[in-house]
Amino acid sequence: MPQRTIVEAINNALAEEMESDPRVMLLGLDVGKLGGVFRTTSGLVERFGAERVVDTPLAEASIIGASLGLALAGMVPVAEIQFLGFTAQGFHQIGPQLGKFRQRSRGRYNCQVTIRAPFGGGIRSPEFHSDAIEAQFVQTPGIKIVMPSNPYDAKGLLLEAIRDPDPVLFCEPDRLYRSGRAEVPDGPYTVPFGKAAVVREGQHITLVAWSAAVELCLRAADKLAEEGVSATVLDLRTLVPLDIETLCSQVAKTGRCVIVHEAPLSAGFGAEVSATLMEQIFYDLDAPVARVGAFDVPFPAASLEDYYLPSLQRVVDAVRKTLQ
Amino acid sequence: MPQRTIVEAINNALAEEMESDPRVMLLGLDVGKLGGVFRTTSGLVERFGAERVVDTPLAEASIIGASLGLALAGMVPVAEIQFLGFTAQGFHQIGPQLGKFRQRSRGRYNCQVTIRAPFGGGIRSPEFHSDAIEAQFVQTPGIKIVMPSNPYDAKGLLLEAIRDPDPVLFCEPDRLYRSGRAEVPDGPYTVPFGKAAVVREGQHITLVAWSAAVELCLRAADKLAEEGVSATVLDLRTLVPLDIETLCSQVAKTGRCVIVHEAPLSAGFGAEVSATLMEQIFYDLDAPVARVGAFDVPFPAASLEDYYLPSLQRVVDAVRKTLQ
Amino acid sequence: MQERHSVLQADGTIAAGAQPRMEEEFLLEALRWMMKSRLYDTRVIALQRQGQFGVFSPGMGQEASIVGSAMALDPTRDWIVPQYRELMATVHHGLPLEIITAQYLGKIAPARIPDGVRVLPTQVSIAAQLPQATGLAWGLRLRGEDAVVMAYIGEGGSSEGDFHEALNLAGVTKSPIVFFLQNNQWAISTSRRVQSATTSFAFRAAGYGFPGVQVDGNDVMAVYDVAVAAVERARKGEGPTLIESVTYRMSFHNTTDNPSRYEDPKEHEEARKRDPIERVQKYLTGLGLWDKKRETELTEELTRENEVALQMAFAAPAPTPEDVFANVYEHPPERVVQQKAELLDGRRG
Amino acid sequence: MQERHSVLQADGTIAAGAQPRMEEEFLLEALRWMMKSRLYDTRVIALQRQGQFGVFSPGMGQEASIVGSAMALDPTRDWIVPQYRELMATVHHGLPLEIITAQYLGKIAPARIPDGVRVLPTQVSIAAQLPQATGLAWGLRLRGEDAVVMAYIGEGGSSEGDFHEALNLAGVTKSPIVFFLQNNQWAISTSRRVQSATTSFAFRAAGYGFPGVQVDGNDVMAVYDVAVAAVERARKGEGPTLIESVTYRMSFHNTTDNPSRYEDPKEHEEARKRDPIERVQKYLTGLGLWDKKRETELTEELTRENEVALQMAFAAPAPTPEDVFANVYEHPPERVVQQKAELLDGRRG
Ligand SMILES: Cc1ncc(C[n+]2csc(CCOP(=O)(O)OP(=O)(O)O)c2C)c(N)n1
Ligand SMILES: Cc1ncc(C[n+]2csc(CCOP(=O)(O)OP(=O)(O)O)c2C)c(N)n1
Ligand SMILES: [Mg+2]
Ligand SMILES: [Mg+2]
Repeated sequence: MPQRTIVEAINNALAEEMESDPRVMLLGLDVGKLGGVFRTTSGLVERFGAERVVDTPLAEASIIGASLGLALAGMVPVAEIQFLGFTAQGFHQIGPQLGKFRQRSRGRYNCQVTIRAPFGGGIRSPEFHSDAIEAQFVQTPGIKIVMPSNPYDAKGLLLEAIRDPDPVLFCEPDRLYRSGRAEVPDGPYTVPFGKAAVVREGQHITLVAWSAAVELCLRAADKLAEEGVSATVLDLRTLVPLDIETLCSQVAKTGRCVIVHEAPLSAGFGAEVSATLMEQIFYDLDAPVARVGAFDVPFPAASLEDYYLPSLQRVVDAVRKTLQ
Repeated sequence: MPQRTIVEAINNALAEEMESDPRVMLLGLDVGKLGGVFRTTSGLVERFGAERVVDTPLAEASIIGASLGLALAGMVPVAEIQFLGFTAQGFHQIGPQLGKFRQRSRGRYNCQVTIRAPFGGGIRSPEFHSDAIEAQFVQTPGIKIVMPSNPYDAKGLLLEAIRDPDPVLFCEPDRLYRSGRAEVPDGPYTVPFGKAAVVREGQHITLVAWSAAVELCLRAADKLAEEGVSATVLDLRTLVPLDIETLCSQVAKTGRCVIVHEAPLSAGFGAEVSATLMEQIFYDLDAPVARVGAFDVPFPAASLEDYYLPSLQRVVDAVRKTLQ
Repeated sequence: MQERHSVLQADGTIAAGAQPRMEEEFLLEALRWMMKSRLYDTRVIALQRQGQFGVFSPGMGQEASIVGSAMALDPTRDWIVPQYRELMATVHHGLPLEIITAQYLGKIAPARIPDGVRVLPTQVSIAAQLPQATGLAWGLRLRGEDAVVMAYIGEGGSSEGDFHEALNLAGVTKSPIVFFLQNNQWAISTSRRVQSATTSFAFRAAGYGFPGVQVDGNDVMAVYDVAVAAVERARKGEGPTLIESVTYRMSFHNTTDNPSRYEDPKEHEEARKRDPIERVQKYLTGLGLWDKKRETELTEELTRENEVALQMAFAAPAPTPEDVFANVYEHPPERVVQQKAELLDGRRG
Repeated sequence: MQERHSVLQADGTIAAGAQPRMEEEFLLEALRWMMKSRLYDTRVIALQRQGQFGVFSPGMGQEASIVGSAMALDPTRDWIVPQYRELMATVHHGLPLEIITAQYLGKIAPARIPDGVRVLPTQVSIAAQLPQATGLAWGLRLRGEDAVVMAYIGEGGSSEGDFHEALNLAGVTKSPIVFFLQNNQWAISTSRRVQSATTSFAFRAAGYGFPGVQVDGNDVMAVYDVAVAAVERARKGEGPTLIESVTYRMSFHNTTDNPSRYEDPKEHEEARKRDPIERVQKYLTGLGLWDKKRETELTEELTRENEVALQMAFAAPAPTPEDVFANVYEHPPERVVQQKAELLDGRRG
């Protein structure tokens, strides 16, 4: 089977979907000849033309708002926001518009729109490029929030997103874009929303993560294995919908849990995971659920990101403390 | 001592502070002759003139961005966003700019800016007017988030906000604006940030809330008292900074806790409160901490808000369940 | 930008040299819609005062803008993207009056825009509809449809960033769209004078590479003229137009507003003299096509029509608790499904 | 809007009828700054290629715009609000080169803008600086200061909603501000042609009620002229000006970018012929004020100057873990204080 990086998996998903569904179009900054700043759309304008792969003006609110309108006209837009941090400029068009439009029209209209955006630290980016603000969108219901962590899921979840009649925010872990290849079949397949993946099974503790933090948890699990601690690693894959069942059953099995995310700790989605575990399986917990996140300050200069982001050390420390 | 509603307390705080500090100015939609859509700035343009009480164009990002610039020039702007839901239009100027500006300038500049915004359900408003999106701002650190629930705090916290060299988002519970009067002294006083208030003391359960939900919790406590259940009601007052100490000690005392907020449940600030309790006082909990929020759908038509918002019934039910 | 386009002057006479496109029968039709709008507003305000209607923003004074622009469209192929003050434009375009009324009454299913009616829902978030309208027009072009979008915005809303982004994108994509800016001199209490230092909002179009025109927005014949020209231009593939329709908000921002706090009564009096309905009636009277009797008859007929719609809307089923969850997701998350069950259980239990 | 203002043409001759304000000595000073900018960019790009410098956006090709605009300001009272490509404008305005360099190197304390230097930090969020700049100018007026703000934006960034809101508010408040739009034909890989259908970005000013001018942005004498006029206008209390400075990005978006993927080499070649530095050198050569020897000497001097700044920046203390928490709050929340302690403990332990 073909081996692909996340960038290649996304490119492949887009190309195949555009091939099979003429309504699918891409729009965003530099998605055309440049192929996107990370080359996820490389070669697509050459193949599908400038009417279906559109370099837009530098204006995020209009990229998102126009996508909504394009969907109403019967197109299936896949918009790229150059970095998730710049969704802030179009924030009012996401939750308050995409997320509410169906309700507002009493069900007459739906918004089959996918917004793709890379994010995350670890690549020494300038300000805003690393901001992990996924939790904010959970508070504006109506939007699904998808956080792939590997090439196979990236393709399968992206196809699911594009086909979903509901609007989807698809956040791509830029640190992992080219960090490794995995099997990604040619041709269409989907990974369903709301199904967390047990990417490693263990007995002593469950590490819960999504996006690039899954990779960190896998490294932590390796490290812990050396100390005789065996860890389950659970990849939530989607925050909305949240797979409460798998989350609870996996944490109940080990009785202990550490949640890891790149976003600042306070009110990060880790809080929701912890609160959910509290509500659902309090009596199965052998120790308090711990969270490891970035600190509650803005993402600092790139020179400081290794101190700021959750590190292998901090994850391992949190596990040790939880096991005490 | 004078009795004031929240509207009057805010108006009084603004008037006194403008009187004593000539740098303080107000800007926003309809804050001038109209006195704001809720009349919080009533009479101020007549008193301080149109250079210090400014009706701006209808453009939230520029109201907030200009406030940042005004602060750099040495003014002390208090901006009004007509409804908290419309901060979405200026979202990129709040966390990513006000919250980061000091860090960006390596400490050279600070943003002494207060953004006031009414919000909350229960007054049969059109779309967006009720949205309780406070938790979103917690994920963009650098901003303090203040949620008064009564006239005395409204004045004291507002004065603290205006004088704080850090930027503050000051959210006003519109449902309580005129719901009752309380003692609000003339003259300056401040209520410090990060100090939760125990507004009622009980033994069986602790209800945690902020803003208008405090009033709901007090009603629930009355109701519960009839059933022989005595409840502590804790008003967090500010979400950032969070008074972890009082929160934990009050919940530890009763061993049980229900958190109530108007925002949708998932990733609301209640999740942060619950996760914090999990981390800090897990072993003092006699039952899982429960949350009562709005449902995870957009705020519906005003005709449905009574079903959507946390109700007395739902709070009381959650308490009963937690006490089982 | 040429001068402010004018055909039918406030005194009911035709401006020197004007060549109106609207013929008399059509003008009678326009008058009918303008009167229907005024009568509906009057009735709804009365109902609101009796506590039977929610917050409502009347179109009073702006009927020529609202009706003249809508009449330039073909409801079978064109689209209307409203803000919130263009109710009668959407009704003219095929949205049944009882349905839009039901929306104001907080009804759910009975307020659904019917399939085939090419109207987007009322937009409360000012200017957010404009990028959406651009996308819609762009998409219609991509889909090969022969359609034009008419997008409404107030002069207040034209200060929002969305206005700029939407118009610029429409220019670049040469989308078939008309931006119809109703300058009614007020954004709630904020006077047009402090909203922008520009002398005409139509100037803005040049910054996006398409024409901008200013029109007397109380002159239905002139509004219709410029709207038809803009629609034709769009339909021919020549791209967008910005129309500034200069009018006046003759009532108030909405039923919670009291303009006496901020409006100069003289300004209001001046504006009343430019009433868009009276001038049509004067003109038609001069032509022998209008008189008191016809006015009384038509008023009665329209009042009845409106009343039927209002009664239908009132009679339509009230929302039920499960409507809280209606129309959010096609595939709702499991947690939302559970929340719905909880709400219904809680209410049963 | 008048035509594109031009004084010193690409061939080094003065345009017919031009009346430049810049005198020869001053022009030599401008040349010095332009060469300093070019040399700094060249050196930093080389360092970046060796892995010794982070992502950097050079000003190459835009030196006349950057320097000519800055020279119109008085650093003791006026303010600069940059985007990110105007490094040498801020240095001209008093920000030491070693400090802005230290910022690029991720230093913290050594990158602090010194008190008294009236420059805001580099802004990565495109156009977000513009409402801030308007507020700053407005506030300076309210404070009674005799100051003007020069705010920079790219043609790409001028599509953002913030551009519109900022300019409109500046017009309404008659703030002392100059919006200096560098149209370098590119926003990363996106050509100016698909960014807006307008033929000149300067047209946009009319929509905000103040003048817009277009200038040959590779002509330092012309840029200086229009900038001085705009600054004077602002200082006199007459309000804002929008300047579109038409130039060309001669290198690349930033050091991670490779324009060969999207740029037409012919367009690039054409642009090189309009080099802003060469034309000044030609002109001064004609006047006997410039020759190879002077060029070599000045190049060596400026290279040494730049090198000193670079070495100072490299030598400045590296950030420490506690810098993660530096400069966020004046009064940090208790939890943040604890997190800082945790981080430091964790690293000690
Ligand atoms: C983004 C946003 N900000 C503020 C408001 C509150 N608001 C509702 S209507 C209005 C004034 C609109 O004025 P204009 O655009 O001129 O339209 P008009 O009411 O005159 O038709 C305001 C400020 C809103 N609905 N949306
Ligand atoms: C709000 C926002 N969106 C996207 C980006 C990514 N980005 C950085 S520079 C740039 C292009 C800017 O073009 P222009 O404004 O013309 O300035 P130039 O680089 O040409 O000087 C883009 C899209 C950003 N930094 N901020
Ligand atoms: Mg208006
Ligand atoms: Mg550019």
